[in-house]
Amino acid sequence: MAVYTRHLPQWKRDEIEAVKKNVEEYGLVGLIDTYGIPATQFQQIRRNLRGTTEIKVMRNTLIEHAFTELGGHFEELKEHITGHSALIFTNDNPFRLFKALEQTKTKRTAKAGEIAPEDIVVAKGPTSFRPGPIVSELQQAGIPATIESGKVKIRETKTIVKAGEPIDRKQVGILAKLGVAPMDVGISLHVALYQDQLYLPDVLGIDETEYYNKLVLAVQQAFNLSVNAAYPTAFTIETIIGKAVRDARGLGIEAAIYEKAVIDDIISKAYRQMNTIKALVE
Amino acid sequence: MEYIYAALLLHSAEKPIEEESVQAVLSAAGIAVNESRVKALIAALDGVDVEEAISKAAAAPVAAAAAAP
Amino acid sequence: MEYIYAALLLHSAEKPIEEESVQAVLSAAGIAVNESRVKALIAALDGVDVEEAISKAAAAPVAAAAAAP
Amino acid sequence: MEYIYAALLLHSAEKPIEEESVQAVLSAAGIAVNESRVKALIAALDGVDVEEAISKAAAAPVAAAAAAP
Amino acid sequence: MEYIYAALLLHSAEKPIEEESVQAVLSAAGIAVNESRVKALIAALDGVDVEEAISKAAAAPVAAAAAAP
Amino acid sequence: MEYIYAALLLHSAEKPIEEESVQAVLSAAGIAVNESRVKALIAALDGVDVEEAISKAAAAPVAAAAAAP
Amino acid sequence: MEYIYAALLLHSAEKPIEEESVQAVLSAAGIAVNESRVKALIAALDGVDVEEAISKAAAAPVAAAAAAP
Repeated sequence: MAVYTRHLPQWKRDEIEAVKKNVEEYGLVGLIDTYGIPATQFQQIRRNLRGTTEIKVMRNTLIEHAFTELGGHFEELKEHITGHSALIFTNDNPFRLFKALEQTKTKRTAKAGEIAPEDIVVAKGPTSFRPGPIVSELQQAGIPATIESGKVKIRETKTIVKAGEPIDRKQVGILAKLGVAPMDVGISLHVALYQDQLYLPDVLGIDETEYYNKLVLAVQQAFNLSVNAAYPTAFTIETIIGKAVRDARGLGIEAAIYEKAVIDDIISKAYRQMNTIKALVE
Repeated sequence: MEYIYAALLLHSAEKPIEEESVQAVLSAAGIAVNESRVKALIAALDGVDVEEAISKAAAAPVAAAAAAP
Repeated sequence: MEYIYAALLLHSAEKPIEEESVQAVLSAAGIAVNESRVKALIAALDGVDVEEAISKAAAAPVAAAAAAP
Repeated sequence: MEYIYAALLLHSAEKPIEEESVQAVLSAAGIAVNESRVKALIAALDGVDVEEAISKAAAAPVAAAAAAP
Repeated sequence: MEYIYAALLLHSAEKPIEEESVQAVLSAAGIAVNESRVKALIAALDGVDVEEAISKAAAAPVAAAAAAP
Repeated sequence: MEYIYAALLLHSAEKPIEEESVQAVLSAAGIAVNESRVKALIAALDGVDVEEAISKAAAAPVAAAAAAP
Repeated sequence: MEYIYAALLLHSAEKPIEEESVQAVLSAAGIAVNESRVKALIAALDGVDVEEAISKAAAAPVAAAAAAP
């Protein structure tokens, strides 16, 4: 390896050394894709991440060189290099980095042939279009349209392109006219090496709603267990008392135990029964 | 309503709801019994599933469980 | 529930709800009266405004409860 | 409610609900026991499946304000 | 639930809910008392207004009220 | 609620819920373990089908779910 | 759900939910810890209001689905 890299010009040598230095400084090394990100947006993202995260844009061949020299797990990173890769370094854990990068993403309109990142849905409702060829354009793209009060109206909500499917030229045109911007623009983390382990996007995408729901479920389970097993805690004692009281009242009313606390309810019950029968016989 | 309470009383004691028994109950309560109302009641109850009607009524809880224990 | 029906029967006939009257009504229905329950009933009713309890039931804004058992 | 709580206490400990046991529990709580209330309790619970009564009462929600007064 | 019923029994008899009293009630019911559970109960009740918890439970048969009859 | 969560953790990992295991989990969380609360937990869970107890709705909602943990 | 229970255990004991603490708790329960799941948990909880989830659950104690893994 050393022989192979010895002939690199000094500036390349310097670049590789800088990568090595970063590897020592940061706990996480990742590969990102910068494809299609306008320069201004890229600079903005970089600025926003500054302090915790460093992005290093360099030629793919140099990234590969650096990984080769670093060896070990870095060798495994090589296969994840794409056409517009850049290196990212941080001390955060990969999940946090992934989330941080996701939050920097914006939307843009699609180009023909691009793959829909998610279901592309056109909602029903009025548009700003005047009647004209647009109606048949919509129909052709599979969007049922009609004219209402001099404007084009979409009759029903339709999924135009399913996630993972390519968007064709006609659809692109219509989506652009409708102002639908389905494409993500931003830095995507392709792979992260953290504590000798590789993390890929399929595990890094966290559904926070799911975690929230699980938390709620866990608390409910704990609550139920505490009450149902009558293991009192400060959190559940009132509910447990409530259950005991309600059970006692319930038993009192059901079994017609003539106690002051439930006599009103027993009277009510008898009265309601009488009324029910009365309604049937009169 | 007395007539119906009498019927319910008999029903919950698993006694047949008949003219004589309803009359007996009402009389015991010191009520001057109107024979034709008793007959009307018996006739009206014929074919009525008292048990079912009662449990339906019982299913409706009173919101105003104001009574303190 | 027999005892409470007896009490309400007496109430709706505007008769006082007392041990003797409740017993009389129950006996007339052919029920073997449990003296303690009659006493308990009378004791529980002491100070209770039956009319008010009834009107509460009548007004009963039926609580449609969502809870599962 | 003491009497009902005593009954439920015994029930949830899977002990028979009897005059002596109810009295013992109430006395232990420092309550001057009223014998006739105990008897009335036992009589009321006679033949009652406590578990079922509780769950029936708990399930009692349901809307059906069927019968209007 | 025995422990809870014991506490409620004491409360409704206006007796203080303490380790000794809870134990006494449970023992009287023929229950082999688990001291830790008594302690846990007392600890959980610390700072809790039992009266309020009771009246809340009694007043709230459950959720939303629907149409009146 | 820590004690309950410890029990649930052990349960979902299919480990027996025992004094030692509960204590170990709580200690690992940096909690000063109260032995009697652990014992009470074990006793309360004795004979309880945890799977069933966690999925069965705990009675009805008490308005004051605001209570601090 | 073990990871969630561990987090709630720490939260209810007012301990920070961190990689080390979660790992310690899980290990103490005899669970073979998956490091990346712990990291995912921490990252996910970063954006979740645990206290809110708790009060939401407490406000409506419904039947909870059995534990999912």
